[in-house]
Parts: sequence; structure tokens; C-alpha cells
Amino acid sequence: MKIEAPRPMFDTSELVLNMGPQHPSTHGVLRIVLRLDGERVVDADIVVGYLHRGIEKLCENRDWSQIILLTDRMDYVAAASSNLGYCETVEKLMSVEVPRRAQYIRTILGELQRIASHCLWLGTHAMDIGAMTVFLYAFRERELILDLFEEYCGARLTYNATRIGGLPLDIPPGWDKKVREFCHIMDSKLGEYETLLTHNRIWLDRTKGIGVIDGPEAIAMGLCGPTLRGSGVPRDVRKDEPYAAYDEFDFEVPIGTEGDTYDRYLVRLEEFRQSLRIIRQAVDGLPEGPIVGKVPRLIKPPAGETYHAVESPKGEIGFFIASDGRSTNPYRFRVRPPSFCNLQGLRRLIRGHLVADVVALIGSIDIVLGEVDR
Amino acid sequence: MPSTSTPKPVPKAKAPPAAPTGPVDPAPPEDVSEPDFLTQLRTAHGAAIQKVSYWVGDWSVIVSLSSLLDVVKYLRDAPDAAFDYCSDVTATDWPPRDQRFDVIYCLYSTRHRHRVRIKVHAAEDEPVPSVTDIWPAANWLEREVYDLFGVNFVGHPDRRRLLMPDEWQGHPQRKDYPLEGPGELLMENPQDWLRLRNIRDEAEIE
Amino acid sequence: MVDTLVVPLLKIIILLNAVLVAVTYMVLLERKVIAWVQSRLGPMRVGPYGALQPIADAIKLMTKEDITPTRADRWVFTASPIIVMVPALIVFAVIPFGPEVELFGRSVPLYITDVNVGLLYIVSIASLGVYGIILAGWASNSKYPLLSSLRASAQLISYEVAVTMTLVSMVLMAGTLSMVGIVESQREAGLWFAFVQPVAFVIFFIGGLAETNRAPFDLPEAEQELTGGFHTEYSGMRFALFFLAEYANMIVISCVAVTLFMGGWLRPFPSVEALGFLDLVPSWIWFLFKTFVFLYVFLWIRATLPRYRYDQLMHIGWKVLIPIAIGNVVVTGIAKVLL
Amino acid sequence: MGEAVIFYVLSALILGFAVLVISTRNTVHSVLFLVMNFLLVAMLYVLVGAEFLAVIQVLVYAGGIVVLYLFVVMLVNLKRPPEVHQDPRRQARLGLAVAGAVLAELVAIIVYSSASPAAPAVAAAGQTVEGGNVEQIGWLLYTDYLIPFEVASILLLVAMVGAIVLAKREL
Repeated sequence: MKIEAPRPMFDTSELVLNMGPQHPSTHGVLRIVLRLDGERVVDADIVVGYLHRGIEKLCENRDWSQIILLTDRMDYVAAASSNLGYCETVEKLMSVEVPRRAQYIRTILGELQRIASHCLWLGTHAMDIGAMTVFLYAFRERELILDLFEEYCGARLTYNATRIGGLPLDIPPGWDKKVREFCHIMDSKLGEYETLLTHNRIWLDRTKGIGVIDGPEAIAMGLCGPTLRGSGVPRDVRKDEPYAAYDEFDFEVPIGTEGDTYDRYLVRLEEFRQSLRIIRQAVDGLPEGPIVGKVPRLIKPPAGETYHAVESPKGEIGFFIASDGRSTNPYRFRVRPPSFCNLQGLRRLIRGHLVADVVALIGSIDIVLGEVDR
Repeated sequence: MPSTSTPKPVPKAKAPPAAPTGPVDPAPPEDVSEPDFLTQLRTAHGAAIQKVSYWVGDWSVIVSLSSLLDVVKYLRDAPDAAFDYCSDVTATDWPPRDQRFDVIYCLYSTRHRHRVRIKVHAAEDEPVPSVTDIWPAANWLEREVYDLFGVNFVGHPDRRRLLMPDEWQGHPQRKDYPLEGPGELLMENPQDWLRLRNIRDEAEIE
Repeated sequence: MVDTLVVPLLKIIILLNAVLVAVTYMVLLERKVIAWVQSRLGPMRVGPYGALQPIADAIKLMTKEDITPTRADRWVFTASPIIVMVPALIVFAVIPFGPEVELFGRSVPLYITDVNVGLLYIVSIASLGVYGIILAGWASNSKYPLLSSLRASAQLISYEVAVTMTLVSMVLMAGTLSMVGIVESQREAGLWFAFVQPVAFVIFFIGGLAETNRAPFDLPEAEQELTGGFHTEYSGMRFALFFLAEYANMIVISCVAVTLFMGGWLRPFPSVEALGFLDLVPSWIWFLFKTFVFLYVFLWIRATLPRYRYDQLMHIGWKVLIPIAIGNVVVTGIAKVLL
Repeated sequence: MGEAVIFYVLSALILGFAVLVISTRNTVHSVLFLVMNFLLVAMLYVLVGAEFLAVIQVLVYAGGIVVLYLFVVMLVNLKRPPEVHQDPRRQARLGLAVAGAVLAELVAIIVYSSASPAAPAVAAAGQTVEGGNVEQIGWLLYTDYLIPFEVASILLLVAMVGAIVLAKREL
């Protein structure tokens, strides 16, 4: 006997909603094809590649020092971190010693960059959830950092701030004082952000329990940076595999407990403070000395491969570089982009949540499409 | 004046250096001792290891393609190795070689805080088992390698192009793929290029 | 003849123009207030301190291309902005801006009409505005507007229940549905009803935020989620109508709140003789001032708070506000009988 | 005289929109005409001096119920006719039955009203209530028609609970 399944009263079909590549909250040219049941996300397909410029291929055809300014164009809101990562990798390949003063200044630049990037993240993330004032507050402080960078290297977005073996420039006179002043200002402004968000009832409702992912799963998914630390994994390249001058400074790696959007928010807010702490220590202990190590005029690393990672504001940015030892350009140049790996986890995070949470979660993993697509 | 003057030796145009045939992968020097997990890997999967190399502080292991999955599973699960974090999956292309691709897995252990690189050699169409079951993180990374190199991953749950458009021809990151893209026509006259491509597409459909 | 036709007609013309100007300046006020909260300046270019910005905006909107999507339902698409705008304007007919005043030797009431079902009239006309939003979303034949109009209709209907419940308790207090009567009864009680009915006041205000689609309940037009919502596909003057209607509705809600809870045109503490000098300020100024305070709070909230999520909004509406509002009605009724 | 003209114009419009409601192919348009219909009926109420009824008509029917109609019409794909309606003669038969019932009702009303002209309701309720018709309706509802009123509210409550039980997949 055949038993027929009861016929549903109405045809309910899933709505396919194409979010992006032009959408105010996808932070660039990200496209998400959502399958919705009402407003609930059944599944999602994340489509990237709209900003693919072939930077890896391009880098394999540029000489070693030209590549630095291409790394600016990947994570364009945290250019100094990519600069630093690339230069450190080449230095590792060539076994070049970088003077301590340069290491310190690099650390200061890296941490200023982290604060600037986190400011942009905080602003856009809060904006996505509807708190528009935080956006302008955060940009106000980011502007101060851009001014500092401008004074140091003349650029406000794509800094080209490091060189293989050291730095292009010493810090201008009085710059360290301004950095200290900035730290002082930033400390009080952090309180303003927190007043608007941290204990705000609506903010809590919107972020707590959204996109929960536990530590082991986050590791398996390859999440990195604050997104991974929000799940309670104390993984930070600065601590685990110290580079630049991080092993000389005292700082903590904040971690979350629940692994939800709120924890990722708290982790990044605490990172603001830790970065300020590092900057203060670095400025206070800034050693005298040269700013460039012993590097040949023509950079031609010996044949070999290496992978080296630094902690960018988004997470572990790794460079895998192969040199054939003969030509003046890398044989293989590969970037392990943190935004890319975090974006991969988005599909897992948004499943079962509402459309409004999709927007919150895109903000929560802090991606830059220039880096995802390269 | 000698009538038969020997022509001046024309400075020979420097021949472009022959394409490199592969990475150096130097063996570890005597004074560097192997980490424990490598020694144990040798005992557990000695047959699979083709070479262990060390360069500027990085250990890398070349394993045979057929036993890739066994080795990485061992590395993830063995308590002394515990490589639970797959940092990166990438490839390098060495066209003169028979097995032209090196597929490289950069692994990290959040427990022991050490790294290792696993490498396999693969020919153009040779199937490479996907490691997505071991690290879900490898999903997009393998898709990108497939997209840009054309490495033939098998067992991948969602093997589509990632960065390039779905209908793209060729794999741009290969060494024999022209830097300027699919051809000069695209750069000089995109309209014609598009028309040609459409004609080609229609021909394919028929 | 003059009293029955000319004066009301004049009043209607003056009021309509005043409302439209107020609405355009409301937009400017919003930009200014939010800019100040965010440590910016806001519009500064057109006129002194940007005072002529609304005019520039109007010219821009009127000269913009008017786009109708090819696959839109042409008639409904055209009608929707009108359907939204008309109720927002005709509600003003029963708002009392002041009592009868002597003007040119003639006693003129500062309202257009005083019907004995004034409060119900406002509620029922305001409930028609939702049609414009639903139909705009549907007629655009686009997915984001459709989602938005579903959100809007669910939200407006849910919050209407809570708001109407608070009105019931106010009617119990005043014993009349006439807007003028409600103000008069506050004069007799010598107290603004906001002090007698604080719960109803808060619920009415929250419901009012939701009814006007204002932050933190601006889900139907959340640009970060639905790219602008139901008016995504609209451009030029049709878009402007949606925009103006939203601000007109804000003014309506503020006026109603002032009338019901803040004593309308009455000065603060109308029964305290010692404050008699406050009567020197004309009554309609008091009314406008109180309305302005409400509007300012609307803007202040928008600049401060994040946005609720759809399910949380429904949760607040059905599981928090409506039970409290019903309880408030019961308590008010019992108190009325006992006292 | 003026009132009569307005009445006939309104009635004609109401009938016209009623025809449009059932003759339009597009369901959403049809619902819209229904709204127009309700609004015009509300105007009729105003014409006879029943402002309260008029406002309630707009509030409940136009503002509440039809919005829900629209909601359902927009959400549910009604393009494909359900299978039960495939029988072409079914509609004709049903229509005939309904028409007959309506005709019978009309006849009954005419016969009944001409046989015994109803006393004005307000007069029946007693003249004690002063003021607008809000008070009068309130008075009537809570005195003479208390039981029907309460029964109706219980009916609505049952309907609401039933709808929630049906809609909620697991309780």
C-alpha cells in the first residue's frame, strides 16, 4: 500500500536572495547568494573574485623591492602589516639581520596600523547593526593615525612603509611625542565607544549568541586572528612566533569565552588597549642606531622556499615565497590572506540565522575584499 | 689592412637562463636536530617520506602522493605532532619536470606551536586527494589552487573555480600562462575579443 | 459663510503649507542634530549654516529622473507614494494646536475641526499609511523591497495594537475621544496625563517609534540590510514623497503624544497659580515647543542606538508591550471605578 | 437633496468597485479595490451620521483585515489554480447556489421589514444617553447586546487560539 505524504497547504518555496556584489554591508565586492526560508538563512554560497587582480602572478614578475608596494594593495586598510610581513619573509630567506631600532619602529607602525584597522572595523560593524554614531567616532580617531602615518612616510593609505632589511626613513623629530599623545587620546575615546555599545541592551541582543563557533571547530575551519581568539583560542603570531620586537614587550592576548559576535567584539576592543600598551613600551624604549641592516644593492635571495607569518589586524597573514636564486624576482609568491580564511567560515556562521545577522556576521569577521581576492 | 677581417665577435645575446627544474630542498645540516614528531613520523610512515629538508628554520617533508592522506591524518592526530591548524595550501609550478606541480601544505599546531610543510609532487592530471575531510579549512584553499593551477583535486566537496570566472579558460598562475592574460586582443580591442569569445562559446554549445 | 467656509479653508491651506515646510526643515534638523551628536557640522553650504538646504534638496529631487522599473506594476507603483503621503497629511485635521483665540476680532479655534471620534480618526487614518509601504514593496517587483514590505506590514500591525491599547486607557482617563476634550480634561485634572499614566506614555512612545519606522525599529528601511527597503526602486519626487511622509508621521506622532500626555497647548503645571506668568507665552508656542522636544528625542535615539532585529522587534511588540498595555487598561479601569 | 446625490454617487462607486473586486485578474489589484470599497462604505456611514462606525470600519476592515489579506496574497503564489477547482462546472453550480441564497435573504429582508417596520434602535435603548453616537453604541453594547457582544469576543478568542495552534508547528 502506498501512503501519500500529506500535501502542504501552500507551496512554500525558498527565496533566493542575491546579496551583493553591490550591497552596502558586504564591505566591498563580496557576493553572497542566500537561500532564505522567510528571513532565515537555509544555506549560502559565498562568491568572491570580483577584485581579483592577480597580485600573486604580478609579484612573480616584479623584482623583490617593487613587490612591497604591491602588498600595500592587498589589505588596503592595513597596508603596513602586509609590508612588514613581506619584508620579514624576504629577510628570513636572505638571513638578514634587521637593526633593533628598525624593529621597534616597525612594531610601532604595526600596532598603529592595527588600531587604525580596528577603528575601521568597529565603525563599519556598528554601522551594520545600526549604530551610526560609533562609525564617525571611530573614523575620527583613525584620522589621527593616518596623520601620524602621513608624517612618517607621506602616504595615508598605501604606505610602502618598510624596506627589505629595515626602513626607508627614520622617524621625523617629535613624532614619538605625537604617538604618545595619540595613545593618551585613544585611551579616553575607547571609553566613548564602550559607553555607546558594550552594555547597550540592543547591542547585546544583536550580538550575543550570534554566529557561535567553538574553539576546536574554529581551528579546523582555519579561522585566524581576533575571529579565532573570540572562540577562546589564544593563538596570536605575535606571542607564539614572535617577530619584529614583540618578544621584548609585555602584552596579553585577549580571548573570548562563547565564540559569538559579542566576544569577537570584546576581543578586538581589548586589542585596542593591548596595542596602545605595546606602542607605549616601544616608544619609551626606542633604541638608537641605524635603521637599515646590511643588504646588497641588488636583492637576490639564495634559492629556497620559506613560509613566514605575521599577525595582521585581520589575523595570520603568511607569505610563502620560493626563490630560484638566479633571477631578480621571486619564482613563486603566495600570500595566505587572513580575510580569505575567515570569509570561508562565514557560510558555517550564518546558517540558521536571520538576514540581519548575516550583516552583523560579515562585520564580525572583519574582511577586506582586496585581500580575499588579491 | 687585412682583407679578410674576421667579423667582430658580436656579443652573444645572453641566453635566458633555462627554466629551473625544481626547488632545492636542501637536506638538514648536521648541527640541526630533527624535531621529535618527524622522527616519529619516520617510524610510522617511513615508506611514504621521500625527503626531509630544512632551510632557514623551516622543516619540510616531501611525501609520496599515494600516502598523502595517511601522513596528514597521522600528523593531525599524533599527540606529539597535533597539527590541527592548516595554515595554507598552495602549489608551485615547475613546468620542465614530469610531475610539474608541488602541492604544499603549511601546517601549524596550536598546542605545540610548531610548523611543518608537507609537499607532494603531482603531474598535470594526476589526482591529488583532497584534505578537506581532515581540515575543513582546506576547502577554499584547494579550490583556489585548482582554479589558478589546475591541480586535479579529487574528493573535494565543492570543486569550482573560486577567484576566476566560472567560464575561464586555462589556469593563470601556471608558469606557461602568459602574463598579459588570454592574449593581446583582449587588451587592445576588448570588443573584438568579446565577440570572438562569444562565437567560440556558441560553437561549443552547438 | 465666512465662518463655515473661508476660515476653515484658509486654515487648511496654512496648515498644509506649514506642515510641508516643517517636514522639509525636519530633515535639515535631523541632519544637523545627528551631525552635532557625531561631532560634525552637518550641511553648511546652502545658506547660512545650511538653512536653505531643504530648498536645494527639493530642487534636486524634482529634477531627478523618475524611474519606473520595467517589470514593476505601473499603476500600483505610481499610487504607493501617494497612498503613503495622503494619510500623513489629513491626520492633521484633528490636531489641536491651541484653544480658540481672538484673531482680527473673530474667535478662531486653532484646529481645523474637533470631531467627537478624533482619536479614533487619527488611529484609523494612520493605519492606512501601511498600504503605501506594502504596495510599494510589492509593486517594485524586487526582492529587497518585498522583504521590506513584509517586515513593515507585520511591524505596523503589531505595534498598532499596543498603541491603540494605551489610547484606550487614555480615553478612560479623559472620558472622551475628542482631541480638544482630552486637553480640556487635563486642564480640569490640573495635571498632564504623562504623570498619571507613565506606563501608557512609555508604551505609546516606543510604539510611536515603531509605527514611524524610526530607529531602533527602522527595520523596513534598514539600508545596511535591505539596501533601503521598500523605496529601493524609487527615485526623484516619488522617493521624496516616502521620505516626507516618514517625517510627517513623526510630527503626527509627536503632536498626538503632546496632546494626550503632555497637556497639548497647556503650560506646565496648569493648576499651579504661582506659575501663572508662563501664560504670557501663547498656547500654540507651548504646543510647538513640546512637539519639538519629542522630535528631538526621536533624532537623539536615532543617533545613539543600534537597530533591533526583526524577531526581537516582534517579541517586544507581542510579548512585552501588548500585555503591559492591556494590564494598564485593566488597572486604569479598576482605578476609575473605585475612585 | 445634496445628501441624496452624494448617496447615489457613493452607492454607484461602491457597486462599481465591488464588481471590479471580483472581475480583476490580478489578486493584489482586487484586494486594493476591496479597500476602496470599504473606504466608500465608511463614507456612507459618515453620511448617515454614524462617525464611530465609519472610523471603526476604516480601522478594522481597511486598516487591519485587508492588510492581512494582502499579506497572504503577496506571500502565497496563487498563479496556479488548486486542483479542486479543475472541474469547470463546479463554479457555475456553486455560484448558482450562493446567488439563490442571497436572493432568498433579500426577499426575506424585504418581506420582514415591510411587514413590521423596525423601531429606531436608539429609541429602543431609552433616551437617557446624551452626547455623540460613541456613547450610544457603547451603552447599547453593554446593556441590550451584552450577551451577543461577549459571545462574539469569545468566538474571536477561540479563532485566535486556533490560528496559533495551526500555525505553530510544535507547541
